[in-house]
Amino acid sequence: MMRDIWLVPALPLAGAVLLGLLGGKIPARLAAVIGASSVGLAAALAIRIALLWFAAPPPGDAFLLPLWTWITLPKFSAVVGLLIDPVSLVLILVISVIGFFIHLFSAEYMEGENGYARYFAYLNLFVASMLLLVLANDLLVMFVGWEGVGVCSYLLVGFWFEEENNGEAAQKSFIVTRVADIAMLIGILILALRFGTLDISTVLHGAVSAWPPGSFWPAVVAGLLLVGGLGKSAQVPLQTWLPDAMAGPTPVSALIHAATMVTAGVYLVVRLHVLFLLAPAVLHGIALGAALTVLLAACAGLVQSDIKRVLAYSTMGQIGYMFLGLGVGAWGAAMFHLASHAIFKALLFLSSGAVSMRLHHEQNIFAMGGLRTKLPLAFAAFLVGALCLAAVPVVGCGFFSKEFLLGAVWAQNPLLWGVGILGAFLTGVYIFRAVFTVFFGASVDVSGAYGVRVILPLTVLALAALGFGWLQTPDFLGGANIFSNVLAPALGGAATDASWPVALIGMAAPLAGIGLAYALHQNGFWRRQGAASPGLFVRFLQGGMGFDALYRAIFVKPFLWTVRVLKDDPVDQVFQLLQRAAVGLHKRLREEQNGKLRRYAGWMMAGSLATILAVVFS
Amino acid sequence: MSLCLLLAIPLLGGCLAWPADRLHPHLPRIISLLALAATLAVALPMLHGTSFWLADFSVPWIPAFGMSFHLGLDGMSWLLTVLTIVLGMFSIVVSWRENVEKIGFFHANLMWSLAGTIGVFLALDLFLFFYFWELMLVPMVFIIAIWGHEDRRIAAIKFFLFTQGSGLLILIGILGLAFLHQRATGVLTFGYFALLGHEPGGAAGFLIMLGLFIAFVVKLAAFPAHVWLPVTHTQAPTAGSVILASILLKTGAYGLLRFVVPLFPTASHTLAPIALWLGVASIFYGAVLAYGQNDFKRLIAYTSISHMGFVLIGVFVCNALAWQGVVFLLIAHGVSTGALFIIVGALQQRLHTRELSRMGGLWGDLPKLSSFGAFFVLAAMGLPGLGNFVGEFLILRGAYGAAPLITILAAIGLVPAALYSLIAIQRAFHGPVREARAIADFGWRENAMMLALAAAIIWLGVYPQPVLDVAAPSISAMGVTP
Amino acid sequence: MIVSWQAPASLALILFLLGLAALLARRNLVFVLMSVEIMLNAAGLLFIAAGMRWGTPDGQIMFIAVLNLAGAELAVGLILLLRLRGRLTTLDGDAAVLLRDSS
Amino acid sequence: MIQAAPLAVQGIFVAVLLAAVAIRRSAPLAAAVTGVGFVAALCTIPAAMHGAAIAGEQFDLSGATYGFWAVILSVGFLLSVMGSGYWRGAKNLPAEEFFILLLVATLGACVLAAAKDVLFLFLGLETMTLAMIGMIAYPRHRPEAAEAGIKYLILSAMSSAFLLFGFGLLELATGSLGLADVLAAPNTPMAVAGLAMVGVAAGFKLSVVPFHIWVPDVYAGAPAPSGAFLAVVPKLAVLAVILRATGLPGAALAPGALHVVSVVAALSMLAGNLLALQQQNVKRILGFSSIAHLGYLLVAILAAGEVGRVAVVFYAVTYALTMVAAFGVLAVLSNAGAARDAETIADLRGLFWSRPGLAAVMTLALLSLAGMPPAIGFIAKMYIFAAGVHQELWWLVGTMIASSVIGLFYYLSMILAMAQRQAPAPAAAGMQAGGRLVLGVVSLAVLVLGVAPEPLIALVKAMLG
Repeated sequence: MMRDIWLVPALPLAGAVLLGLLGGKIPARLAAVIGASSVGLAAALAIRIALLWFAAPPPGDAFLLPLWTWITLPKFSAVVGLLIDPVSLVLILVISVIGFFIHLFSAEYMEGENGYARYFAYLNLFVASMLLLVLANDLLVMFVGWEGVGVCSYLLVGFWFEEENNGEAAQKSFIVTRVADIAMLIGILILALRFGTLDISTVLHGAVSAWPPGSFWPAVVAGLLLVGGLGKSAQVPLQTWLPDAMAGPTPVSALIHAATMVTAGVYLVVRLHVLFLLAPAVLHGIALGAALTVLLAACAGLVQSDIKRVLAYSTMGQIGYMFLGLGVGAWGAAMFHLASHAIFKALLFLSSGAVSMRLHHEQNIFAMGGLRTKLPLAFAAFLVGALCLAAVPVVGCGFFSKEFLLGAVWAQNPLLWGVGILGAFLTGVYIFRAVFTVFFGASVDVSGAYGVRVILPLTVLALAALGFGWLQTPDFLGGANIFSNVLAPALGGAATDASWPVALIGMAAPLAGIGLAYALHQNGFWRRQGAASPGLFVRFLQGGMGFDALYRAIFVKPFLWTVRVLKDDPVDQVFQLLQRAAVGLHKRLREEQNGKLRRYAGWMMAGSLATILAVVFS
Repeated sequence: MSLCLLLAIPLLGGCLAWPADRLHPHLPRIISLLALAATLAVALPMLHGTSFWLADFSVPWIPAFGMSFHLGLDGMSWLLTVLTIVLGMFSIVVSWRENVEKIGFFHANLMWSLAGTIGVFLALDLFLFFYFWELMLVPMVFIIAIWGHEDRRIAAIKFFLFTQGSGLLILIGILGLAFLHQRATGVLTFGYFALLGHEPGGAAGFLIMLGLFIAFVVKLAAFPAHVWLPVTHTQAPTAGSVILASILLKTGAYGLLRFVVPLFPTASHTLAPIALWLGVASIFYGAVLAYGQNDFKRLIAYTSISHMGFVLIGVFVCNALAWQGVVFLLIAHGVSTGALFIIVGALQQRLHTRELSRMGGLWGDLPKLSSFGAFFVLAAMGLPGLGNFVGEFLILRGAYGAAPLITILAAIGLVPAALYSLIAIQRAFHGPVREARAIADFGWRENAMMLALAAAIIWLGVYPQPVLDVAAPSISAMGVTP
Repeated sequence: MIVSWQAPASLALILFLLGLAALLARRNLVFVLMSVEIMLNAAGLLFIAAGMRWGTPDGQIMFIAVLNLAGAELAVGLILLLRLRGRLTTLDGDAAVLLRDSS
Repeated sequence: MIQAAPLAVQGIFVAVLLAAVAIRRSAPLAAAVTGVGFVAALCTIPAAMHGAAIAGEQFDLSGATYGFWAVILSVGFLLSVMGSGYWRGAKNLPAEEFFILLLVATLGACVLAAAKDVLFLFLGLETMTLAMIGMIAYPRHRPEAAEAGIKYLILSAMSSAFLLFGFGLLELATGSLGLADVLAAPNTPMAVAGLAMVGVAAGFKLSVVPFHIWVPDVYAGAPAPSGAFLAVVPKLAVLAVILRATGLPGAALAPGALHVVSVVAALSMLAGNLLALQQQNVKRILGFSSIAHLGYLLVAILAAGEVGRVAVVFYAVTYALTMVAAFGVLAVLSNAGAARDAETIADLRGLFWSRPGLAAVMTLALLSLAGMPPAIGFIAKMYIFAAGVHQELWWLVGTMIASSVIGLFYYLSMILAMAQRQAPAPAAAGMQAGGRLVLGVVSLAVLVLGVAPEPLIALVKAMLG
């Protein structure tokens, strides 16, 4: 049964190929069926494999299915294989199950769009690539999935290609991650050179035995690989693409830019945590960067008016939390937050999509209002998601995972914990700013009703968001350790719990944030903020703190300048000079061919004399 | 003997195709296609040889100079020969519906050019190699000059001058090599094996190597010897562009691999740093200029320059991994760039323009064409899982040990690759529709071609081992460190 | 009178140079022909001088041959001149420039 | 005297032709007699070669001479066939005398090629030249022809004067008129000056820089068959003499003179190709091209040695074949009765579409001139490069590369003009079976020898013994 694991990525891939080839020839409904069912089947299979796993874990708590030899050369080899261990198991569950519900949602959300089949083809391809990424046994295979998800993200962000802006956003997302990927590629190259293979377990064993902790090479390699992860996960300083990527359809944002792809960086670090442990400096860097990201995302989230941008910054921030966990070595906590974030952020995006579906794709929160009664389902779903995101105690999974995570951070570094708490407070403020603005106050008109393909995903995800957290609870809530026990074989034991005053502060911060948001909603501050033209500082925050402008100045403009200067191929011009010289000589020489006999005789005579003299006097 | 067939069938096919258009306009196409199919049928089974040289054929040719008509086939030349034949077939099919004047002569030239190229890949006598080297150009010049686009005259002349002028350096080089060898051993020969291992030392050896290097780099179209390439590729008819980009460029790399490094190990080692930096310069220069182009074909032409920078690096780090990567990249690039030229050719046929500023939003009108276009652009960009990535990765992996800085720069060169790839997709297929058009998408013929090429590039990307296995013996025989 | 070979040789050289100079100076094609004849005859004279020096008849034989040539060349030249004059109504060598690349 | 039979046969046929023309004026008959004469002379060559070697004073009857005779006579034959077609176009221009002139000029060239003595060298040269002037100026309805004739007459007379004066000086210095004695002259200023003046005359006949200035005008004014003769035969004959002279023992040139010749070679290569660069008149282009080609030949001459000598002959044969083909195409396209030949690039435009066969021949000829496979010119150029590289004449080889690249431009321009897709001008001439036959034979030779040159190489080697 474990051997059927190859079907998990293969099914969505087959769906993508099928949809790609048949494309326009099949009815839209069939395209949706193919798209959703292929992922659904993969999800079912993943669940079955997981159940079998829990019933009887294979020896060594890992199962490797080698598929075929990719490259075998004297000094380098790579085998394509799929590796199931607790980490990848959790991730394939997250990807395929959430993926399935998002497909389902998409089927209704995208109805009537041009390129319906193309959409599902991309989405299936994305799921396949993402599954390959997490199942890969070899870094090079992982890199295939890694770039594959990047391309799918590019294609899906630019799905509505006729808008110039979408194309630019899509390009930006791809280029920025590509820059990061190149760093990762160089890291991979170093590993390949050092170990002759990129098989993950071989590399990790080799690294441990070859490199003492804190030495130079692991730091370089881990740093380079980390850059790749930071790019994919939209962490400072490579975060700029994520808000723009919201140009894609909302279910895409839910799947790619919230639940799965953007967490690939976290997965990478977790997968290679043995290597990262050899590079404590890099881990410190991760933690520091993560803290920055958390703060930046929270501040930027406060001033966004586009609901998807609010969510985008919240994603950035939540992944920042995960990296914060990674920075302190709390792999399990990061994974738990990853899974719980996938659920509630998908829920948030889907419910925001459900809202804008009924508002002609309006995304500005200040153009909404009072939807609490008009769209109760969307409201309920969004509210659950927001509670989870804000980590309101006990209500949703976000609380449990953030609690778990911050507890681990506290144990390592109280200062970072403080940043995390500050972030949690701000998160509460900005997400409930959105909740109050969208769902309360004066109401706007809506039309239509939801079909089952919207209702079901929202309901299921909301229930999951409420229930998932109980897999891992703090001591004062039962101390369940189900999740960390699952991961324990791969990542070591559960982290210690934080003491109760710490937990208390952690619980209080989001509530304070929500309270502030409510107060500002009550006195109309949010609405005024939306109506007023933003000041300099607000614009600075809205634009993601000037990173875009900075990059434009130091990368984009010089590049475009170079392009402009070189456009006409200066080397070509040099060769044209030669050509001109030849033509000039030609013209000069033919001047002498003037047909006059005397001139010719003179030439001959001069030539003769010169020759004779030269011969005689040489 | 079958080696001679590999040359004779396309040559004769060309001769037959020439007058055949008097009988029926499609006849030259059919004859050419059949001839290439026959050549392929001869070539394919040759892989199952027992020895390292799959086949060998030698008769004296010009005994006065010790030149012989010596053909030989090893794994590397087999791969490139098959690539030539297969892409030759594509280039015939691609113009199937086009209204080509003098269609017989067109196909004759196409076939002769292919025959010359196959000869280049098979020749094991240096002068014979040079003979084919020059021979393959002449029909190509005709193809560009007669059936090219608006600036075909300039393009043909530039192509002719650059490749011929540099070709003379090869002539001087091999003559010098042979005479030096004669002086040392008393035997005048142009045989590859006789000259192998007799590198002339000192300045003479270096200069001879330099001559060959320059000629091959011109053909490879690496910076700064690339200037003939953009205009030539742009102006050639689609079939010509396909052959030029997919096959003819490869002869330059082949020359470097087969002749320059093995014959002059010491001298090429001396030159290697310069060659590597030229490779890096090519990667960036090609990429930056590609980004700035408005002519779609020209853009692709510049991407070729960028990719050939990788090839140059791979060749001159001189180790088996990189060389595997080079051979692999040659094949993958042949397929992906060939496909791109077919696509742009199809676009030009439909839109009567190659200007990107007049495209945009084509995905709506031409979903199939556009998706194939995006696919192959991404393949050319080096998307992992597709053929080009394997080649580039192996080159980088091979190069890293020898020249880390160069490798890192080359890897960074993949970023501008993404830039020009995406801008091409954006300007051609995405974006707002700028001009109203009523045009047909790919038909079944074009779809079939594209699917075949796409399948090939995916196969190369996910299961490259058979190709690597075929090339391995040749590469290990060339005396590079494993 | 015994004349040394140097004298006719010098005369030949002077004649040759004179012929050359005339060739350059004259525009009329008849005179041009004449100056060529002078040059040829100068060469003939030189052969005679050489014959004188070595006491062989070779020089004189050559002279006769040169004379023949000069005559033949003159004949052909004059015919062509006549035709040219009929066509171009000029004997100016600088005016007969139907064939040229530049003005 | 079987050894000199080819000369005798030619002489006899001159007489026969004169008689035939006197009896019945008929151009086809004259052409036929001429052609038969050439064939007869050619046929005697094998017999002549097998005659016992004689050590004559006047003629060098060696294998090399026979080889050059064979080439010269073959060219004469081809031109007689070509001429018979060409002159048919001129209705009121009797063509009989052209053939007489052709026969006489060829005879002169053969004498020159064999001469070992100043007197015969001179006689052969002037016989050839005078007859050639007649051939150049032959179409009397064309003033350009007369102008070309007069230019050639005066300038060649001037070069003759240099030649004679040079030989006079040499005789004065050595007291001999034998070529061997003259060339072995002591290194006195007088002798050196004499040698230099002889060199000037040779340079004129070979039309190398700086004695090239007459070439374009004369080539352009001459009718196509005469142009072919002018471009090929005198050069072959002079090359034969040079080859003999450089092969003589003790005839090694002083280093200074060698440098002068090197400079001449380099300048010829460069100037010839540069002058042709944007030229529109095909005859002029061929003229300029011949300048460059003679420059290449000088490289081979300078290289000397066995490779160099074979290269000279091989290249000369190649050059002859190719030039005959190129001028032959112009001849076939032209009408002798018209005011001018088809000689501009514009006349060639679209030839691929209107007369593909002719275009193919012209293309082959141009490829050969450019040194491209599969034409014989490729092998020939390789031979010269081989000679140059072998003797390590690096600067000359470099110049040759540079000038070859310039040359490629205009050869290709002509080919491209022929390939242009536009309504071609209606071809001027009608059927010229003779010309086509010649073109067929020549282009076949150019192609076959380009692919399999070994027979010719072996033959040349045997001739040079």
